Amino acid sequence: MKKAIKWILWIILGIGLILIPKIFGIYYTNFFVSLAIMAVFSQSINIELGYTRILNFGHAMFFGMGGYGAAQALALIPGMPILGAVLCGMLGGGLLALVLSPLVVRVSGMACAMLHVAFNALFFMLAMKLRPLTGGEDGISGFPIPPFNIPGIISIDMTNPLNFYYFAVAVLGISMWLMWYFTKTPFGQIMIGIRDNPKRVNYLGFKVPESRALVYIVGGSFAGVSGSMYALFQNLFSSDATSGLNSFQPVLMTMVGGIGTFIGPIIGSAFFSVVEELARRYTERVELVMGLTLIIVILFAPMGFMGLYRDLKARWGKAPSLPKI
Amino acid sequence: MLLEVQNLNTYYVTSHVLQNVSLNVNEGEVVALLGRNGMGKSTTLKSIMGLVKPKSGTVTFQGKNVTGLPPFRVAKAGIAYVPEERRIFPQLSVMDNLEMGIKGGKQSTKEGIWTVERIFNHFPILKERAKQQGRYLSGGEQQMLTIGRALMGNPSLLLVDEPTEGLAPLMVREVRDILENINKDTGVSILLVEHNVKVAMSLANRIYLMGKAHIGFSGSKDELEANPEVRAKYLEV
Amino acid sequence: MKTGKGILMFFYVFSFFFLLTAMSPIQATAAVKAKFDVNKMADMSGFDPNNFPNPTGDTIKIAIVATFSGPAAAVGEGFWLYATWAAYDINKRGGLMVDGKKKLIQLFKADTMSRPDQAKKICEQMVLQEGVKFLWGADGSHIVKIMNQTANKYKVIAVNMISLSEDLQDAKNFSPYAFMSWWQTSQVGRSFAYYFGQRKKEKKFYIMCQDYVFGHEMAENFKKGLKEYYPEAQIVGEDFHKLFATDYAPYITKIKASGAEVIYTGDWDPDATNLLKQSRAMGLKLPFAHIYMGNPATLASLGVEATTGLLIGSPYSNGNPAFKTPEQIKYHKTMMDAYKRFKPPYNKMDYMLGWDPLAMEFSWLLSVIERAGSVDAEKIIKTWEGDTYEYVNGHVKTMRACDHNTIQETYILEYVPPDQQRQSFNIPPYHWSDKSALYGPAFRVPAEKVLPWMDPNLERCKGKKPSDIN
Amino acid sequence: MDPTTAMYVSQGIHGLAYGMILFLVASGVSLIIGMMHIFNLAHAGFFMLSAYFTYQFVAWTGNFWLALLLAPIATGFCGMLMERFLLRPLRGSGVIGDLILTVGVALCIDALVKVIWGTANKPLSKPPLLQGMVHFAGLDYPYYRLFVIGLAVVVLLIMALLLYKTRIGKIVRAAVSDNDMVNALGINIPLLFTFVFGVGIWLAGVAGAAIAPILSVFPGLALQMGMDAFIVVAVAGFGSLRGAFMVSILFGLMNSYGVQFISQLAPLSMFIFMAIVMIFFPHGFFGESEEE
Repeated sequence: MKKAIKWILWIILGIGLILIPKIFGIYYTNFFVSLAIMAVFSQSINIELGYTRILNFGHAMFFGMGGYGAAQALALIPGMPILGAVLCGMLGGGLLALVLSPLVVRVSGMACAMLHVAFNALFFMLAMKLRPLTGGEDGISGFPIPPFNIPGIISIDMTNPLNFYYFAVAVLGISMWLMWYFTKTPFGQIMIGIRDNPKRVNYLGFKVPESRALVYIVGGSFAGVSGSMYALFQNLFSSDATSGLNSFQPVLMTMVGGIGTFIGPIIGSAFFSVVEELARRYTERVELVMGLTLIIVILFAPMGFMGLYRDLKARWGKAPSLPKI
Repeated sequence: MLLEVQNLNTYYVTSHVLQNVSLNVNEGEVVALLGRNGMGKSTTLKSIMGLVKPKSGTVTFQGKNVTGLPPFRVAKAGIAYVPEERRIFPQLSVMDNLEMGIKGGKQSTKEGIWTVERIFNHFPILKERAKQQGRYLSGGEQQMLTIGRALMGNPSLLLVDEPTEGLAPLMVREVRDILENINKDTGVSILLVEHNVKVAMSLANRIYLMGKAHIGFSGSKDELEANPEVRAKYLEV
Repeated sequence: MKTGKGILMFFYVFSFFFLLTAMSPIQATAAVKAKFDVNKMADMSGFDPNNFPNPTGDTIKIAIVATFSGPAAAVGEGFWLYATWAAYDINKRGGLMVDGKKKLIQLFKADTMSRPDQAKKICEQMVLQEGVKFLWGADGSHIVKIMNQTANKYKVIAVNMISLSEDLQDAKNFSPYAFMSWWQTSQVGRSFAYYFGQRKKEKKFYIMCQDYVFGHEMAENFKKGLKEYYPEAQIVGEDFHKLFATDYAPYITKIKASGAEVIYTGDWDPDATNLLKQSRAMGLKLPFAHIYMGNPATLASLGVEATTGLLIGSPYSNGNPAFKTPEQIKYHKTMMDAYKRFKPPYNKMDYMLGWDPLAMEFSWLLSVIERAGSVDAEKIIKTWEGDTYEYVNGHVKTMRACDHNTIQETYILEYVPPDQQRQSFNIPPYHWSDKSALYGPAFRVPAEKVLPWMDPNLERCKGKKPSDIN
Repeated sequence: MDPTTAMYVSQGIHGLAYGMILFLVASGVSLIIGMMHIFNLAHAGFFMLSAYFTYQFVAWTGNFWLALLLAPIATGFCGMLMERFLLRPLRGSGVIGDLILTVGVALCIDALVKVIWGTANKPLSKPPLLQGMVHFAGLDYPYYRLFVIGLAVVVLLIMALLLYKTRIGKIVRAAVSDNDMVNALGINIPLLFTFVFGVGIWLAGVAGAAIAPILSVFPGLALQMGMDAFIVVAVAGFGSLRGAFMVSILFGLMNSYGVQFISQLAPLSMFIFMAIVMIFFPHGFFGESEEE
């Protein structure tokens, strides 16, 4: 019975996603795409931050690797398929995470945070400096967006916003699902164990450093996916997407939504995008609105919306409240 | 009754680490809290001290409700905390470490209170090292410093967490004796969390045994000795 | 969140040059197709950029794409002033005849927050939801790229106002829907090179630019220009400092030791101001050849002595004296009257010399709409390609048809003390500013010497020379 | 002195001057992170706020010296308010909670500065006493920069005295290594936090006020300084004032001599240096052990 309800919900969600462009028009369709990109980006940091407590405050690096990876793949390699570009981005993010992972497993807490801020700053400076590679501040632009090709069967034009929407929903949806699946595997449970009590995981015979490294690489890869989708969506990738400020954005979103919960980053991204949109439309002072929103949210729901929800639930039931990080 | 803890519940992250823990300490008494690793002994002390906020339950000290107060208020009420792993201030000299324990920063001139000289009488080794930074002290010396620092606040109750852990056997004995002397000489009550059952048994008037997150047994030394099943259940590995 | 550590083209907007003038030979030969007529101007006494009476309904919808929030919010504020000024005038006159009907101009604030993703969102919102037909902006060439892309996708017109990057109009990024009405880095570099080559007073140059794409482009193009117009010149040093640097002292010490006679810089504020301020404080008295060191407030705070001898390049001037016709004087007076009534944030010194250059840019767009008689993009393109338009000061701009770049003559102006400013400011009070040196002698660089760059790979330009207008 | 030597010497003084400013900002960051474990992203915002306050006090009173005294105090007071009413209710909710709050405050400062002072560049002149240059043995150097160095040294001495010679300094140093323990000894840590936060912000305020006549006061000022200060703290390690001082001076010198000799790489040098340090000393040079 419960399973049936679950399936029905999934089907409703699926139909809803298919119908979004029909109901809301292209503008909100694109709004949704950028929201979904942010959601995947936030989720990828939630895996590190919320599930394993790797204080990665430099996630824009991986986003950047994804963006540059995809953009350069399309710009340099003729006939690069669109999925290939996304894969390049994913590899880019994953590779960088692999390279940095030996460092990350050695430090934790505030030092890890600072380390990431530091490397992010360096990455950003390099993105600005290595103009032949990155286009600097102006970015890589004008690269071709290839059609989605299944040879001999179908070729869909990806410059059409509607087609791109379905493509993005598919790619991002699958990424989301993969990350969800990742947290549900036995390994995912170990991640949570690492967060709550690393010593105990060690007693149980799992290698904490290696596990942390793996989580880090997975997080980096999916940040790469979101970066590459961002590059495809904008048809431009410039250095400002790799700045430290862009690293804090997904952290804020995750936090506001509810860190350490799967749905949290999604809610957070949606909340942020909507508040920003409303602030921009109806006020002249976007920063003030965003700043006050952050302060109010954090004061009244320090564990984000999901934390608030669980606290309310805990008042009636017995559900434990969220971990503090 | 000096300290009365009733139905304390504490959560850490998502786990319920203290479940309805109740215990009490009488004036002048040494009470030991024993149990295996990870049962919640240290958390009990931290919850009393206010370093961890309990979700529910009450802590009453000298008839005053101190539940959930910030640690400095609990300290001012007369409870001193000797933490595990010593936690002296490594950059401060021994002297400064001791002075850190003085409430309000000014040495009172009242009779019968702890002064640096008095601490040095109890711990002559600290006097020799008065000018050295805390981090250059040996483990045993650090432990003495922590106890001395706690005493500087003239507490009525000492919460002592694993004072002999990681110390050489000779040192263990010395620390034990010091605790005993302090209790005997000044009448300071001690709530002791200890891994070394022998030391604990030799010091304590009464004993609580902790199982996973709860108190499993309470009674005098003799009662415990007469009850091998309980010992096996809570203490032996 | 991610406010602008991106391109904060802070003073792209208002540190400009406010000179006004007459016609030049090359444009005398090309027939001017339209000009701004002051006598038709409406009564501007009710103009207030804070309360622009924005019409709704069946209007000509134009989005002002700029940074309205974050540290660079001044850019958007400036843009809003320029656009509302020109639009207020037209609306007061009853609007423009479009598709057989008089329509008023409706303006939209499109806040890009200096972010490409936000720029895409806002441009699409403008086009798809508000039905905007024209995107006018934007600060930062990556933002302009997004704006142009959006225009191309939804077939509306995008006008690049103040981003000087050449690759915006190259084969890869060119869009028939995008126009560039200001000037380009190569024109800046060549203008200065030509000026120095003719003046032959200084020989040793030091290049000091910001360390990012624009700064390097500025430097490259100046060097290219020197090769072309002043081969004897010597570059004695070249440095790129990071954006928003705090301390210029090490660079200044280096420049002092280099024996340079002029410093060429592409910096915009706050860097431009800080560079100038710190140079003078450290006793470096050399002139800067610049395009954005013109903020009147800063200049005033530095005083006359520190600002004398600076050289500014401008695509909007007309030589000396500045006010040549009664119409132009009238226009300037109208503007100054309006300025006196301004309330915050518009009452600042930055606008005390007027805002004609960019208001004129907007008027050109409106004139094109009027002559096309339509807001249909294809008709606008047809009208604008090869169009020539005369500004209120007599400056003439020509839109090159094949790559939508603007051909025009340019000016290099020297800053002189207030008592000498009379040679250019020929109406009372006979000076631009009494607190600092400002525009004196104006040097004209003929349009044919500073033709905008043309991408040889651009299909539409195959077989054409840069001087070919159509 | 021949001109070349003079050039090298003045590059050294430049490095010192910039290092000192950097130190003033970074020391506050370091103190706050070290003791309270708060990654205060609004720090640079307060730096900017102080520059605006300075501008405002000068506009009101015409007296730069008064402004130099009052602006940092006013800024420090704002910082204390923030600690008391925003950060304190949040104690114990973790690193990221504080982070979000400080981002929120930073955004609000950015926005309010624009509401109050507008977007224009606010020029501020040096006091007449400090205009001009000192001429000494072939070396020309602006008085004002020498004054900035002097001011920072005075502040440094005050801080050192406070930290090493007073009880409150001892408490602060103890709290940097273990604030829970200090709390458990009966010392009112929340109050101390408010005080230390105020002092940290005051330090940034001094830097903001001192630098206002050198830089233009505009809404992006916070961006200019923030990153550099955090890099100093990352390299020096949390809570170490001595480390922050040494690294600031090192960066100042690295910057000026970097510009002199490897100009192309100078903007990068600090970042590369930091990355290398962090690989080998993830807790910073002086992170684990102060006072070697």
